[in-house]
Amino acid sequence: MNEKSIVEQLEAQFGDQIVAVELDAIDQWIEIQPASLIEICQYLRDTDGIQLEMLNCITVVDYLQTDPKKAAKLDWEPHLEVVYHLSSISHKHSLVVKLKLDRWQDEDQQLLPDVPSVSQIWSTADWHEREVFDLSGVNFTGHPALKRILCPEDWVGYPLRKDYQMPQEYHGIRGR
Amino acid sequence: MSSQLDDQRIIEFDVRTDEMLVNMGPQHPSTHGVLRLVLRTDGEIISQVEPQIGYLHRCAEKIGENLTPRQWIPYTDRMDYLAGMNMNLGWALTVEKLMEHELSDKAKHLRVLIAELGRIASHLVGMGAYGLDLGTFSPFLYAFREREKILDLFEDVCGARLTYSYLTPGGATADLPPGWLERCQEFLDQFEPVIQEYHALLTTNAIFIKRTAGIGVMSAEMAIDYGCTGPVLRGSGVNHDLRFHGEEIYTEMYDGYIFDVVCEKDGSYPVDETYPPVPEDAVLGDCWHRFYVRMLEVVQSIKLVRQAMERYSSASGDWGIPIKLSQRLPAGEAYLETEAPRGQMGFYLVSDGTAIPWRVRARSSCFCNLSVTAPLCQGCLLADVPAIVGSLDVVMGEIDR
Amino acid sequence: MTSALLANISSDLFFIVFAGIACVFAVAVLLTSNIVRMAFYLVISLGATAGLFFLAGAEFVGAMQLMIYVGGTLVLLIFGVMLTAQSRFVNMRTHPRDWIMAIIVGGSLLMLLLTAAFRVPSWHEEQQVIAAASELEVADSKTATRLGLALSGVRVDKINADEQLKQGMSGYLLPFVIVSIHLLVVLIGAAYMARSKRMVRRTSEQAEDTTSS
Amino acid sequence: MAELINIRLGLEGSAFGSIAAAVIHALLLLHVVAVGALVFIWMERKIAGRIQDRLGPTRVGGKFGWLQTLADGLKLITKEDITPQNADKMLFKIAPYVSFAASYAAFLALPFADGWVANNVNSAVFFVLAVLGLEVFGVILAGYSSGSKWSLFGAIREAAQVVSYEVPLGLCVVVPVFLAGTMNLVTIGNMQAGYFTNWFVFHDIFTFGTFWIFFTCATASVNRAPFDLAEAESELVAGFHTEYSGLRWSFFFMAEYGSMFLVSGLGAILFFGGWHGPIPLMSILGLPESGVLGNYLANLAGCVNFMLKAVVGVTVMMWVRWTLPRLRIDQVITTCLKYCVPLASVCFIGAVGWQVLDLPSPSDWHLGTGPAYKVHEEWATHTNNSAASGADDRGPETTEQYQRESDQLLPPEPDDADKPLTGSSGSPRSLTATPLGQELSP
Repeated sequence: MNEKSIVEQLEAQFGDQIVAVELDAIDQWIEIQPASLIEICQYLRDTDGIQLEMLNCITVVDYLQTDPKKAAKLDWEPHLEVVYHLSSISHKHSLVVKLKLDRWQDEDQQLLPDVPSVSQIWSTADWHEREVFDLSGVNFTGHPALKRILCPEDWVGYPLRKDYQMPQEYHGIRGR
Repeated sequence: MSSQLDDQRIIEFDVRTDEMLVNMGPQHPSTHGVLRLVLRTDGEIISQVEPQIGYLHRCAEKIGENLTPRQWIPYTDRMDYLAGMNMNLGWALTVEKLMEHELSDKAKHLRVLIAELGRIASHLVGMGAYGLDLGTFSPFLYAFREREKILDLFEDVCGARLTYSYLTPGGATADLPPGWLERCQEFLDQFEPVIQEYHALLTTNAIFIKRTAGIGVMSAEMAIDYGCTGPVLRGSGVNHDLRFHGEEIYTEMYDGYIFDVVCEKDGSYPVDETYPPVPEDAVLGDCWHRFYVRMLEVVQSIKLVRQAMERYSSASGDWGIPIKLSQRLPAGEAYLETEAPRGQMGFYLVSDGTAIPWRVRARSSCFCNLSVTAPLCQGCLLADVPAIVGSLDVVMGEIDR
Repeated sequence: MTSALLANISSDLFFIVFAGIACVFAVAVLLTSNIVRMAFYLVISLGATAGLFFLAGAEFVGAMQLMIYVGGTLVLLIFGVMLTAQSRFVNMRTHPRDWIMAIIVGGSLLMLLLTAAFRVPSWHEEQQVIAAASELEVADSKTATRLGLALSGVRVDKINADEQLKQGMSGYLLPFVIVSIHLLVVLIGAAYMARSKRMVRRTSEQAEDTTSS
Repeated sequence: MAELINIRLGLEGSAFGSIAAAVIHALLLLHVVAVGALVFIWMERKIAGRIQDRLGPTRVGGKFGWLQTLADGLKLITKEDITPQNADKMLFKIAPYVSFAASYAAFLALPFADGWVANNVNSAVFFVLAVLGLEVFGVILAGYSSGSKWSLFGAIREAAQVVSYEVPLGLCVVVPVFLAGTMNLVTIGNMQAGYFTNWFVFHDIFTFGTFWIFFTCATASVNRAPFDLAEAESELVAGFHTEYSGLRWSFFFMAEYGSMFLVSGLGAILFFGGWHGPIPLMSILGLPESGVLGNYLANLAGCVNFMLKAVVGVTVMMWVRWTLPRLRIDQVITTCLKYCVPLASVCFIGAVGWQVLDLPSPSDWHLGTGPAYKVHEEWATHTNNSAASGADDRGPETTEQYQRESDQLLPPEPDDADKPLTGSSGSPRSLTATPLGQELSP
């Protein structure tokens, strides 16, 4: 049951939700609409052919080129990519699911982009989503207790964002 | 808690004392490193545990976006500082997977040799520290006496005893020094009987069994659901070891080696009868089983190291010349998980074609293993919390990165 | 001559010291408002009475006092104190009217005891009792005074060897045991009262109950 | 010991004499406890070292680092005694001294040799148990008053453990007491004179079992080895003495080592014949009867014997501590109630049955027993025939007759001038074992 047949089964089930498919990359990945994340993940975990029971890792890659010279040559505009690495223990295969989000829901009020939380499907997502929220600034709706996990509760800013500036000082400790 | 009776004034007669919040950590002798457990307890019985982490957070991933892959190797050492070699191996393999860099047989066998020695050293610490959590001090010193000998071997190889930075993308920084294999052989020969000592000291110790059997029981579904991996997962009976079931680039290092996954299949472990039997009140998935899986993995690793030594000496090719310091990476991304002593350590590398990666992500095994403490410690006694956290064998460096 | 004089002073000296400690700390128990301090003072005063028993030569009763009173009751009290103490060092303020009631009851009991003590004739004669004790060969410790003998069961008022051994008299041992049982019952009651009262206040918060104390 | 000085100074029986005797005893016992603690701390570090395949202290003072404890003591004395901010100052400061006083007071009734005892308390065993129970009080005060949650945990655990272990401890202690017929430790020790076959531990299977239960309960009530819940480092940081430092902390440790020595000493007397060696060398050489110096030498050898047995007990406790992991609080209490108490009562009933049915036991052979042992024999026969001769209580004539007979057994009463200075072994009083029955309800 390699990745190709999984992708075909997915397209049959959720045709329009799947935006892009990339099978000849080193790790095959598919890109889906953020809104349909929960049904697809539920489907991926429960159908007996696929059974991706293990969520290995959630990562957010921030595509923003701060240096204007290089930015001109790029073909993509700034966006966030949420990457879910899934794997199956019973069938020994794995799949990568991606979502594309814009960097801010509302630029000036620093409103974070929203993504539905999958912590109901895999309990490990609870801590992973808290870490992603803490470091990369993505709001997970429906998460039981979304608060910072690695940085202190009252930390300002999201360190793994490309445009992140270290604060001048934090509780009297010099930052820069 | 008082049930809503019709006449409010009927007084309830059980004693309901106030619950209190107790901080176990961050500077607490039995939390491995700087872990803080906020316990809600009334007296001995714990009603809720909330682990708080982040005290050792150095944001290694942000630094990874400014360094070339070879320069980032020392950061992987400091993640799981008790098994530095396995961390280096994970990152090196991820970079090689992205670059599709081919390794000679000799380099592969060298890597298996070093990684399995690192696993033995790490499990020794896990065993010793677990004895310390349960109150006995001596096994810790016996464990470290053997671990020191492995560290001496590593010191001959790469000059360091804890943060090795030895295995790098493309191979290793240096070949094994002459005479090293004989010393390693000597160590293994004298180490094998010592393991029986550990079994006598801890595994078959009546009080140890009383303190661990049936405590912190975790079912297989819960283990998978919480993303637990490594001995914690195999302790719950899930037969999943990346050295067998991992990705092609990782399992090809191990093909041709004879060893078996340590996991309880239909009530028995793949061991001969000289090893202590499973005590009767030990339930699959409890602290005792997780501890026992680690002890048996040490035996498997010894077998692996012996086979790796003779295959290394007979293999041809160079020991794996590392890639250039500022080697350009092909554009694209690669994610690879390797079987570290504490679980599956994943590295995710996104590169935009320059020498410096665009995004580096480290998936920590202990991060998920620790997330299980909250449900496991529900309703247990205060003395069980160090027993459960000790059996998960967490290292804070890897969790906080 | 000097040794005889010394003998009187020394036995009295220790007696005065122990009695003094017992009384002072008993009063301290009343005065202090901090529960744990009160328990500690109670231990010292009961320990001093145990010292008095030892001084009187009744070692068995002294050890019993130590074990039952100081050991058992106090641990019971400490547990009770911990069950009821809301904050760590809870203070119980006694209102002035409680003081008046206490003085009346306490004073009358004190008067009763004092008059009874001075009216018993046999406790007035000289200390000729030590000679009697030695040939009895019963309590063999060195400083066996009358009260000590009485407490370990010898009928002090009828001192002749054979007669008392025959009837197996009980001396003051029996009343001593009854008093300790009585105290135990009182303490268990106190612990029970403390427990249920807490519950009433707890349920009353939800139901605005008027009966809570 | 003290009578010796008193008689020399002619203050016999006067107040000043008794105070002087008390002070001398106090100092001697303080030496026993302090030097004992000094030696035990060094011994514990050496034994722990050996068990963990390392050397233990070697550098401080001389060859085997024997001055290490002195160095520790100096460090502790010079260390600052911090009182935590929200602690109850007065109780916090008093607690270690209460704990040490309790464990030190129990030495009052512990005989080191025949007659070498500070105060020959008639109900010595009962006194020791009563005072041992007080040590927990110092711990509760320390835990409660140092204001931190961890020490409160430690204090409550210690209280629950010690209070529950007093029950089986009491049960086990009763067995040798009724075997000897008295609670007076000196007499119990004398009962076990002669070859080791007369020791109570070999009296019958049940007393043998009782010893092992006694040792477990003693370790638990002294808070050592697998039962050291109160200062469980892995859970409670350091339990009740988390907030203590410097001298106050060392008092807690002196109390612990003191009561450890005390409990193993008690075990040695009750079960292993106190100051009597396996082979009665002294009585073979006829030393006790050969005047003052011989008697003193015999008692000195006895004292060494007793010390050795107590130290063996302490070493076993240390050895157990460094090998076994710690039990959980509920397991400690269940071992007490579900295993120790029933076992102790079975052994108790068994021992009583053995005695009542008068089944054969090694101590019936009276190997190498001096006159002391006969007394027990006489006493046993008296109770039998008095029971046989009539229903009335033991009338005075049997006591008088028993008095006269036990006097005959003694060596002829030397006149007062050169009364054997060690007092007790010569003077009639302590030898006539005041049987328990007579003492309780005379």
